[in-house]
Parts: sequence; structure tokens; C-alpha cells
Amino acid sequence: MDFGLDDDHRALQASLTRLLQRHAPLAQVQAVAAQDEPTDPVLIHALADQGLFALLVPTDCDGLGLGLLEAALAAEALGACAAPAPYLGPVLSGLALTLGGDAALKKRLLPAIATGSLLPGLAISEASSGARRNFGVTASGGRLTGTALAVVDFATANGFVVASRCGGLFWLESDASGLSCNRLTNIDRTRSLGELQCHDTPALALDHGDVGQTLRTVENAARVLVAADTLGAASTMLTRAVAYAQERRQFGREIGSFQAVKHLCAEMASELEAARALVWYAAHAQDTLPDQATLLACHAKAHLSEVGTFVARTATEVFGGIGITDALGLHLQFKRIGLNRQLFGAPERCRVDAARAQGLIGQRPPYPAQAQV
Amino acid sequence: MDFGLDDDHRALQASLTRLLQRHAPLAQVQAVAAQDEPTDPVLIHALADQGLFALLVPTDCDGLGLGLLEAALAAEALGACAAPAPYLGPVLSGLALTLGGDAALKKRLLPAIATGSLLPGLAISEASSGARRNFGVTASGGRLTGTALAVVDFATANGFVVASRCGGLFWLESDASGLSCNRLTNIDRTRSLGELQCHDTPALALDHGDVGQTLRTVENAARVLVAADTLGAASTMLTRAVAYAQERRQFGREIGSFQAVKHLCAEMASELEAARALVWYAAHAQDTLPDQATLLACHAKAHLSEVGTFVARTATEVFGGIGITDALGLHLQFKRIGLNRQLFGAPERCRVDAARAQGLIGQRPPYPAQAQV
Amino acid sequence: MKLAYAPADLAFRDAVRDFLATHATSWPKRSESMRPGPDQIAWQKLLISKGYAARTVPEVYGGYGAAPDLIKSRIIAEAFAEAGAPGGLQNQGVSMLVPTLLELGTEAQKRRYIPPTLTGELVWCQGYSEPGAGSDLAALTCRGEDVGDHFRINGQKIWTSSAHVADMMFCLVRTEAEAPKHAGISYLIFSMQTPGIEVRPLKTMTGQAEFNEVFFTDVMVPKDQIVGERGQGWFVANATLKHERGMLGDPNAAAARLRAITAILQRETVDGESLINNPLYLDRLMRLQARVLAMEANGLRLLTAAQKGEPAGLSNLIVKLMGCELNHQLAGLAIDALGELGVLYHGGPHEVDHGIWQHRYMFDLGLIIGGGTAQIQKNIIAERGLNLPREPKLAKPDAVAR
Amino acid sequence: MKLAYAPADLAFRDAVRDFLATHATSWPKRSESMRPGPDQIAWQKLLISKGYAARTVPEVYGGYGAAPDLIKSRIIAEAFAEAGAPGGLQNQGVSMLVPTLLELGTEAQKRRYIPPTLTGELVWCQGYSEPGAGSDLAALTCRGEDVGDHFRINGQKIWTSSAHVADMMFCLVRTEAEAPKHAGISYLIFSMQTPGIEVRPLKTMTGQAEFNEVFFTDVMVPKDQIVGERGQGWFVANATLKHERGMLGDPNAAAARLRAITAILQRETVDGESLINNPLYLDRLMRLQARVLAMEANGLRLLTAAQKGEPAGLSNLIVKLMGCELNHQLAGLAIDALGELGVLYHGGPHEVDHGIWQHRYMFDLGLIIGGGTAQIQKNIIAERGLNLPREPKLAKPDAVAR
Repeated sequence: MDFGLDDDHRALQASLTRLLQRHAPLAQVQAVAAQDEPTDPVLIHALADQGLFALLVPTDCDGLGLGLLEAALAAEALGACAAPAPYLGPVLSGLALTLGGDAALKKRLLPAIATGSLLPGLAISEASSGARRNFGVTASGGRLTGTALAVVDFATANGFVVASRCGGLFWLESDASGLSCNRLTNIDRTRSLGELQCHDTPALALDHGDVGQTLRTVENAARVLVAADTLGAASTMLTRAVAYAQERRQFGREIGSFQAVKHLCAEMASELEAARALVWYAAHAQDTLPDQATLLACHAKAHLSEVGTFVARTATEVFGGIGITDALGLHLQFKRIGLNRQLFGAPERCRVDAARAQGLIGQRPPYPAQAQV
Repeated sequence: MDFGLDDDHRALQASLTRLLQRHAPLAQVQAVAAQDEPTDPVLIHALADQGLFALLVPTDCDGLGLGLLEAALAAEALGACAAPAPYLGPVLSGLALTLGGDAALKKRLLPAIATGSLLPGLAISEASSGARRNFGVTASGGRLTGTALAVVDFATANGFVVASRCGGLFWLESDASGLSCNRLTNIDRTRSLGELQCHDTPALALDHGDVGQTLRTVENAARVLVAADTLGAASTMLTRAVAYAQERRQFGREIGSFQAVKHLCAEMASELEAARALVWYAAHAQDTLPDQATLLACHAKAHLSEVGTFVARTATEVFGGIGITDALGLHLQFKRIGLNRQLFGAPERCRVDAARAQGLIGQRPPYPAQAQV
Repeated sequence: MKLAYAPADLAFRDAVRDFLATHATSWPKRSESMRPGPDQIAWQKLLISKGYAARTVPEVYGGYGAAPDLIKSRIIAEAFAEAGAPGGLQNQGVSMLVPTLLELGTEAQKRRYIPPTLTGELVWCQGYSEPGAGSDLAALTCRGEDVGDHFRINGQKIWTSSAHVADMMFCLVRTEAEAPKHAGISYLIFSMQTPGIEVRPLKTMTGQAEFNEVFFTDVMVPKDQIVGERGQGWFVANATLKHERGMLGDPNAAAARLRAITAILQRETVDGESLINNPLYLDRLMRLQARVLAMEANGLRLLTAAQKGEPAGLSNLIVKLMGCELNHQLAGLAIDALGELGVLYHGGPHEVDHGIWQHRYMFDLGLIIGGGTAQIQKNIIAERGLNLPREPKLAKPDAVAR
Repeated sequence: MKLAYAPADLAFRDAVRDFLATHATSWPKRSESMRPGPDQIAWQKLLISKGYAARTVPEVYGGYGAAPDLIKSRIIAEAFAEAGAPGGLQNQGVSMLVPTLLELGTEAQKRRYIPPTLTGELVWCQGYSEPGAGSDLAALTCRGEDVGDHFRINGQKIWTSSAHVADMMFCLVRTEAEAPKHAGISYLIFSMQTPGIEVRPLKTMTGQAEFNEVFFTDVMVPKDQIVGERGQGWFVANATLKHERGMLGDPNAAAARLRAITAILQRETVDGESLINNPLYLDRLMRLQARVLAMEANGLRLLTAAQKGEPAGLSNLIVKLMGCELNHQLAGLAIDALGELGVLYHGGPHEVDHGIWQHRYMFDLGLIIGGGTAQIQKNIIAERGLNLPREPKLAKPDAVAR
């Protein structure tokens, strides 16, 4: 029985944090976020060199073969500094390929993901968040048609893992015929979204093994990783709010000596500390407790969404006016938390999924036929 | 345009408050609440003399013929001191008889209600809150069978207005054949609940006019009146918490000078002040704005349930340990708010009803056939 | 209790409606700029001539000169909202400087500044907050040195929303270095063209530069440009702040947002099912509708009290705290219900309502924080509304500010 | 990270399970009384002999004498919870007085008081709070006058839960009238049979007398009945309070409640529909399940830190605040889901689970308030956990207490 991080985990955190301090200091992140196309090639290169994208890739495909707890610690570090770099897309696409691709495809793609030369976007919104309007792709005879919304890590993507509206998973080359791509600008200027419009576009089914289980595993991992990203972002906001409350003076005293400010900070810290244990637990469960993996992933995503929203708002309140300006860059984490909340299933949906995972209510009904255009 | 209380309203409040100060001071309410059968005949008699039960009875039946705003102000005053007396039962039964009874029945019963000699209980739980388990009565050929739960103002009841599970309304004599009555002890020791077990029990249908509309009007009035009761109870808790915070000293200063306590009080006061306007508005609308009557009644009930719960807990926190003892009697209002929350539709149900009332979703489906035992 | 209008009021409403219908072609376009353009100035002049703007300002200062009548004011606001017509100007000059001058200005100041301010031709900005003086406004350190017939101003202001387009500023300056904290401040008005003023845009989290910082270096302001007495600026400003607080938390705005969100829930689908059928979003919508109705009812109560000249007490003190929070929560519901569509921003494809919900979610958080934070509002409610004791004095009071 | 038990631990768990199965007939009935009966005392003695109670107390003081092993402690707790078996005694004597004596008592005190306390034969109550000294405990005024070889005690205590059945009291008394607030208190232990002690039951909102008030009139206590030094009682008591705070907010209790509420939602119906199919109650249940899981994970983290002798920091400080609030909210959900069945209480027909949900809803609110209110807990988290500055000193300190 040992619940907590070991020395390897701490070393991973420390080296990644050092790298981010050098390549993604606040001023740099602010500068990238102000650009029209907010990505930072230097940072991406440095992260790739560090092995960030190789974390979950199996060792026989040149990866590090680590588990989801390690991937979650990395997500937390990236969220903490609002790193303007892809992560969810490549890491989760790699997981989908590992589980669902055949040997040849894996040998072709996974080593490239591990080195960072292939940075796929992930398009599972309709399966994990539900299909909005008429969005979603349908598959027929190895060809995709329709539009996938909210493709994650879009700007740097040179390939895509796509889930069809009925839960199939596909590998899609970025130069596939009949594919057009649009960037979707979003509040978080450190990560990019897009949409894929497919018109009879050829794609490779990732149907090695149990497809339903592969999608579930990828979705669970996605939920845990965004929860960890929110944990990191919210922790930064708390830490900075506390530091500000220790220094900033109004009415002749540090504002942190006012009970109202003190209690806001205590409430944030209490929520985050318990949430941190939940994220570790959920991440670890993905690799070790298969019976509880879905339940914990859903809860981690939903709970961190709520705690993150609370901390984002409350920390901003502690700062007062300066908190809503670009001067301190707090909004970078605020928006990161805002985007995470909506990705891969909003909290309400994740809680329903948690109830389904323990059999309290029935499974989600199949996608209604009349909407399958 | 004039939104607020006029001199007549204030006179009504003042005279009722004076009466309650004399006949229901805290020590007296505590003594009654400690009894096995918590009712106070002296108080009931005094309230009857003051015309409390005549408020809504039409003038041609010896009543005062006033509106629901006046009835709500009375409910607020009763809630404020947690008066151990029937009110909802007689007043709302009278309303049901007024709208649904024929002339002979009205002439027979309403004058007796106005004087307080007839104090009917109200049994509309299955229609307004939903039928739990197999509770509920069904009607057939002027006879009722089944059990009605949560009959309001039960201990003093010498007659009942009963809603069947399908929404019919009936007048039931307390000595009707096949009727047995059980008291249901509840947290609030100032008001009594009970159940009616009917076995082929004869009853008079209150089917004069539109029965559906009569039930809706009674239910709306019930929701407004319990909202007003909660408003009164919560206002007392706030007032007493503020007074305590002004006096009680800890750490060498009044606890009301601590920002944490100050902000708790400010939050309670803000919520209650806005809620007060909503209750007045909803009560007035019942008699003057038929299109909005149901919407506002549902919202008043749901919103005051939430605000009441918040104030009940928060005021108790301001008091600290002494707040949870019987010494100050604060729990009388705490429990009153707790009972009100569950009566005539819990907040979740009232919000669904509010959505239905404005056509956002469809009407409530009829009671499922298989459960109609 | 009477929620209907009297016949005379109804007739007045008909007149306003007629006016709006007749002049629909003259409605100026909504402008992004904080400085009114020619069509807005023309519209404002027309509104003043009809008494639909500057209604109670005396004619001699360029207003319409009517006696105060809250019912008529409400009818005007309702009729304009109903028609979707642009109402009278609401900038800081009209809303804050004019009432202050009317109350405390000299006759010369009133005659010179009020008329062009009312028409929108003279634009003002507010110089109150400083980086070191936010919620503790009286700690401000921007200094006005007495140099004969002028003050020489040095220091910095922040949160001056329209500084980049303004002609003039009304400004709090510490002119009496030796006086106690609250008694050393003067309220000065001066041209933004005065040498030594530098304006820098201040970008907020919404991505827009809704505010500015203003820097003063040896800015010379004639002593007759003071409003009220020397050292009395704190009290002059509080009169003005009172007017600002009344502007926030308007329940009509919340009601309009609620309608817009209801439309989103009815229109948008997930997995082919309308969002309005999602019980969780519907429940949140209904919770917020109850709050909107409560604040509307509270507004009616305030209006009645004002009409009768009765003190409004708590029901007035809560408006900003409750209203801003409500608006923030409404925006939060819209974003949540929209899911991944709700995070789209900065103008790309599929963005809903031009990203207004994200913008409001962030901007309203700024309102909760700004203009006296929610924390300060709660202190005010507790101390003024509930008579709870003030924070006790500290053992070693620090210097006025750092 | 390793969530499984080692083989040796699993063997130990088997032994505990075997013991419980073998002795299932000896399990004492759950008692309403706060004083253990003969079968409970016999069970407790059996548990001590097996090392399932008083596990780490030295044998010489009547304990089992094992080295501390948090994993084994956890396994014991889990196995007892799993079997539904009554665990070792958890009264204030066992949980608070024994650790305090072990740490700070004299050898004579330890030998005399610990053994019968552990077996349940000697029952203690706690005399800390006073009507004028609740959250500000150090303001207590109960006075112990120095009269040669005795203290003469006069004053009052409140919230002494088992005073009416206790043999002895551990009590904070102000023995040094002239010393500063925190330095004038002594920690005394004395028999409840001492002349001059009066116990009056204190009824709470649950309707039960869960507490008492205790009045002292010239109660004479020998000076050797002090634990620690004269005037050091505040620090002795804080050692004890630390143990109390750890008792509250147990995530296992919250998990058990969550399971019970889930069963209610699955069992009960409204209009023929199971409550579990009501999306609003299900959503609340899931929100609370996430919190229960988070507190369970936090508990595992604490256990690991304790095992390794690492400081637990914030994750320890939050347990009471978060745990008590969670339990209160769980009870609130049960009541809400039960609707009008949820308000039944005091033992009438249809009452669900003997009214336990209403009882917990009120009692847990008492826990949020008592033992250091939530407000005080937040101060501690902010000051000790986050290093935020303490409340500054006041200009005119009042007398120690009024």
C-alpha cells in the first residue's frame, strides 16, 4: 500500500517543470497567446526532445512505455504554465493507434509520434461529448463523410484519429482526398481546435481488438488528462493568488490578513488538495484497476471541471481588477480551465456516464437514426 | 404602478404580530413543541378570533374575502414565530371548497371555517408532490380507496379536502365510514402531519367548475403560502443572527466585526431581500395576473426553499454551538423551513412545473396505469 | 400593490411608441467606439428635445427640464427595450459627471460643461482608481502640488475606460499631503489635451482593450477646475460613485439574457435531442429565472420606494451584488449548454452569438470585482444595511498607502 | 503508487476476518448509552487481547503493545466495517485522554487511569468549552483557586457529551489569574463524584440530550491531579484536540452513507418511477460520490505519508472541513430525495431508517460548528497551510474575556 508519487514521478515532474520554466515562462506564453496562430515551435521541439510525446508509446515502438499517471503528471505541468503546445492530440492518438492499429500501422506511426515528428489531432468530440447539431462523421466502406467538431491540437496536426458518430475509430491522413480542415478559434489561446469536413474521405479503421473498449480507454484517458491539466492550471492560480494576498496591501495591511480573502484561499486549497488525490487515483486506476477505470475517469473529469471553475473565478476575485488584465497573465489558466470543462464530455454528461459505469442506470441509447444524415 | 404593501397590509401584519407576541412568545412555542401533541388551543382560539381562518373565505360566507397577498403576509407572520397552529389546512381547504363546492356545501362549511370551528386538513400530497410508493387514493362512484400521505394540519383536523391521485378533489367528513387516521410525527413540532387510510369511504366531489383549474389554484396558493412561511421563518433567523453577532464577543471583539461573520450575514440578507419581493409578487399575481400565476407560484416555492435552506444553515453557523441547542429555540424555524421545503412539491419538482407552465417542455404525463392500484 | 399603469401613463407610453415607430429610420447604428458618432449625436439631440434623454436636467443646462417622474422614466426604458431602439447616451460624462456638477458644480462649470456632455459632443473619462488604490480608493497617491494658481499633477490612474477617446477627465488627486487619508483629496476636471498626459491601452482577459492606464507628468491644472472644495474630493466622488453603482445590476438586462439562453436551449441539440429536454440545464435555467424574477420584483419595489420618497434600504444595497452575480451565472449556463460550441471565440466558424457569452462571462466577472468588489459590497450591506460593527482599528496603523 | 496489500498484510487480514467470523456470536449489541455495558466491556477486552483495540498502547498500561503499523490499523478498520462488526471503543477517554496521558502524564497517572479507561470500565468526559469561550477557547474563565494542596474550582462547562454517565472529567481551569490568556490554564483530572459538581442535560435540535452543562461550586481537586505543568494546560489540551480533529471527517463513514442513499434512490419511487431515474437526484448523488472518492484518495495519501513519517500538510488540515460538510450534504440529499417521507421524525409510521437522515443532517451541522467551527478551520488552513498572515492585533485589546 503506497499512495503517492515515487522518486521517478518526482523526477519526471521536476525535469518537465525545469524545461517549461526555460521554454515557457509567462512572458513567452503571453507573447505566443497574442499571435494570430498561437503555437510555439521552439517549445514543441524542446518537449519532443524531452520525450513528452513518447510517454505512452510502447517501448517496442521507440516510446517510453509509461502509464497514465505519468501522462497525467505531464498534463498537470503543462496546464500549470498554460504551455502553448500540443499534447492531448498526439498522446491520445498514439494510445488509440496502440490499442486499435495493426502491427504495420503501429510500426509506421508510433515511432514518429514518439519523436514528435507526427503530432496527430484527436477528433472524438461527437462520441465523448455528444454530437451537436448535425456534426459527426459516419463511416461506410472505409470512407468517412460528415464534419468532426472540436478536433484537439488542430494547428500542428499532420494526421488525425477520428471517432465516427457510432463509435468507430479511424486513422486519417492529413492529405486524404475529400478532406478539408478549418481552424476554430477558441478562448484558450494556448491550444487550438479545428473541424474536419470529410466527403467520402478514405480512412483506416482502428479495429484491431475490441473497438468499443479502445474508444472507452481513449475517452477515459482523455478525461483524466484534461482533469490533470485543470489541476495544474488551478494550482497555479491558487499559488499566485496566495502569493499576491501575502504581498498586496490595502487599508494598511496585507489583503491576506482579511478573513474574507483568507477564507477564499482556504476554500480553494481544500478543494484542490482533495481533487489532487482524486486525479492521481483516477490516473493510476486506468492501468491497474480496470473495473473502476471508467467510473474514476468520469468523476475526475466532472469534479475537476467544477473545482477548476470555482478556483478560476475565486483566484481572480482575490486579485481584484489586476486579475482580469493581461498584466499578470492569470487569464491564461482561467481560459485553459474553461476549455477543459467542455472537452471530452461536460461535467453533467460525465456524471451520467459515471452512473452508467456502475450500473445505476442503463447504457446510453444508440445514436438516433433520424439524425444520422 | 405601486409595488409594495399598503397601509391595510401593514395593519394586518401589525395586529397579527401583536397577537403572536402575546400568545406565541418563544418560551410558549418551546413548551408546546416539547409536548407529545404539539398544538396550542389558546393560540388557535385567539387566531380564530382575529379572523385568521376567514381571510380567504368570501364575504357572503361570513369571511373577509381578502386575497392571497394578505394570506401570504399572515403565513409570513406565523412562520416568523413558528406558531404552533393550523393554517394551511383550513385556509386552503376553504379555497378548494369556495372554488369547487356547490352552494349548499359552501353555506354549510365555509362559515364554520371562517370562525375556526371547522379546521380541515389538506391532503393533496400525491397530486402536488407526486405519489410515493403506493400512496394515493383513487375515486370511484363517490367513494375513495387508498392512503393519502402528508395530510397538512392533521392534529386539529375535523374534516378533510382530499385530492385523488388522478387530480379529483373531494370533501371528506372526519367520521366517514371506512376512514382511519394516523398521525405522522415530523421534524417540525409546531405543525402536524398525518395520513388518511380510506376503504371505500364516501366523499363529496368538489367538481363545481373546472376541477383541474381548482386543483391548480389550490396548489399554487399552497406553494405561495409555504414560501411565505419560509420567508418569515428565515427572516427571524437572520434578524436573530445579526442581533447575536452584534452582541456576542470572542477574541476580544463582537463576532459581527469579523469579516467572515459579516459576509455570511450580508449574503443571507441579500438573498432574503430579493426573495421577499418575489413572494409578494407571486402572491399578488395569484389574484391579478392569471397568466403568470402558476409560473410565479412554482418559482416562489422553489426559490424560497433554496434560500430558506441556505439561511437556516448559515444563521445557525453564525450562532455557533448555542444555535443547535434548544436554549434559543432557533431550531424551531430551522425545522419549519425543513418541512416547508418538502411540502406541496420539492424545489426540483416545482422548477419542472415552472418550465411546463411556460410551455418549455410538455405537460406532466398522466399517472402511470400500472401503479394505479 | 398595483402592477398596472394608470391611464395617463398608458397614453404617455403610446406617445413614446409612436415616436419610436415614426423615427425608426433615424436610429443610429450600434457603434463599437466609445465616442458617439454624428448620427448618435443627432439622435441624442432628438431624444433630449422629446424628453427621452436628459429628461430631468434643467433646460438652461441643455436638458429637457421635466420634473422627476420615475414611472415615465421606466416607461421610456421599457418602450425603447421593447422596440430594440437605441436609448439615450449612458457614458460616464452623462451618468456620473453631470449629476455631480448639478449637485456640486459652480454655475460657470454647469453652463460650460453640461450641455455638450449631454449631447455627446464632449466625452469624459474617470480618473479614480490607481494600481495601489483599488478597493481602498482613499489610499490614492496621485499628487497635485500647489504651485500658485495651478496644481501640478504627477502620478498614475488605471481602469479609465474611455481615456483614449475622451476630451476631458474628472479626476481624484491628493492635493493636501499632510491631511488625513480621506481629507486630502480634491476632485479636478481637466482637458485630456493638457501637456504631460499619456494614455496606454490596458488589455483585459476578454482580449479587448476595454480600459486604459493614464500617466501624469507635471500636468498643470488651473485651480478653478476643482469641483467642490479643496480636500473635499472624497465626498464629491462618493456622490458620483453612488450614481455608478445604480447603473450596474439592471434586471432588464438579466431578463433579456435569460430569454436569449432559453432560445439557445430550444434551438441547439445534442445527439439529436433538444437541450431544453436536458433536465440539468433546464433546472439551472429555472433556478436563474427565479432569480431574475426576484430581481425584477425588487426593482419594482425600489421604483415604488423612490417614487414615494421612502428609503429603499437593503433592497437598494443588494442590486449590484446580486445583479452582477446573476449575469455572470447566466453567461456560465449559456457556455455550459453550448459545450464545445460554447468555447469558440475570437471570430472563427460556428461561433455562437459572436462569442458574446464568453465575453460576458469574463467581463461580468470584472464587474463583480470592479467598482467595489463583491467583498466590499458585502461589507457595505453588513455595516450599512444590517448595522454590524465596523472592522476594529489596528494596533499600528500603517502609513496611508504604499 | 501501489494500491494492493503486501502478502503479509493479506495474511493479517485473513486472521482478522477469521477472528470476526469465529466470534460473531460474541458481538455486543449496539447500545444507545454512552456508557459501555458488560458485553461491550468483555468484547473490548477480547479485542485488546488480540491487538484489534488499544493496539499500540504499551502492555504495562493495559494495551496490546504492538509497534505502530498504519497498514494493519487500516486493515483492522476495513475488516470490521466489511463484517459490520462493532469495533473497539472510541469514547473520549480512549481517543483523547489516553493519548494525552501517554504523552504528558506522570507514571502514576498512566498506571492508574489508562488500563480501566481502555477496557471501558472507567468513563471520561471532557471539560473544555464554556458559554463565553467557544471558538475562542483560551478565553475560558472557569477558575481554580490555589488553596494549599488543592484547587477550589468554580465555574461552568458546556458541551460535555458524556458527563451524565462519566466517572471522571479532564478539564481546563484557569489557575493563574494574573497570567496572560494562554498561560494561565491548567489541565486537571478529577472524579465526577467530587462534591459540588452538578450536571444538567443540554437538549439539541435533534430532540435528544446529546450534551450536558456542568456547574462547579467549590469543587476541591488535589494538586497532583494535574496533567503537565501548572499554567501549561492550553498546550496539553491542544495535544488532545489534535486527536479529536483526526476523529472527524472519516471518509469510510461518508462512503457507507453514500451506499445507503444509493439504495434509497433505487428502492423508492415517485409516481411509479424509481428515484434513481430522476436526473437531478442522480446528478447530486454523482457529485457527492466524486467527493467521497476524493476524500478516500486523500485518506490513502495521508496514510502513506504517516507511514513514511512525511509531513501531511494541507491534506491533513482539510479532512475535518471537507468531511463534515460532505456528510451534511449526503444527509441533505437523502432527505430531499425522500420528500415528505424525509421529514418524518420522532418515531411515527413510515419513518425511513429510524429518522437517521434528519438526525445526521442536524447533528453534522453541529459538527461543522463544533470542535472548532468551519470558520476557524478555514483560518487554520489559510494560516498554517498557506502561510497567510494572521489577523492583525487590535488597537485596544479588550480584557481576556467577558
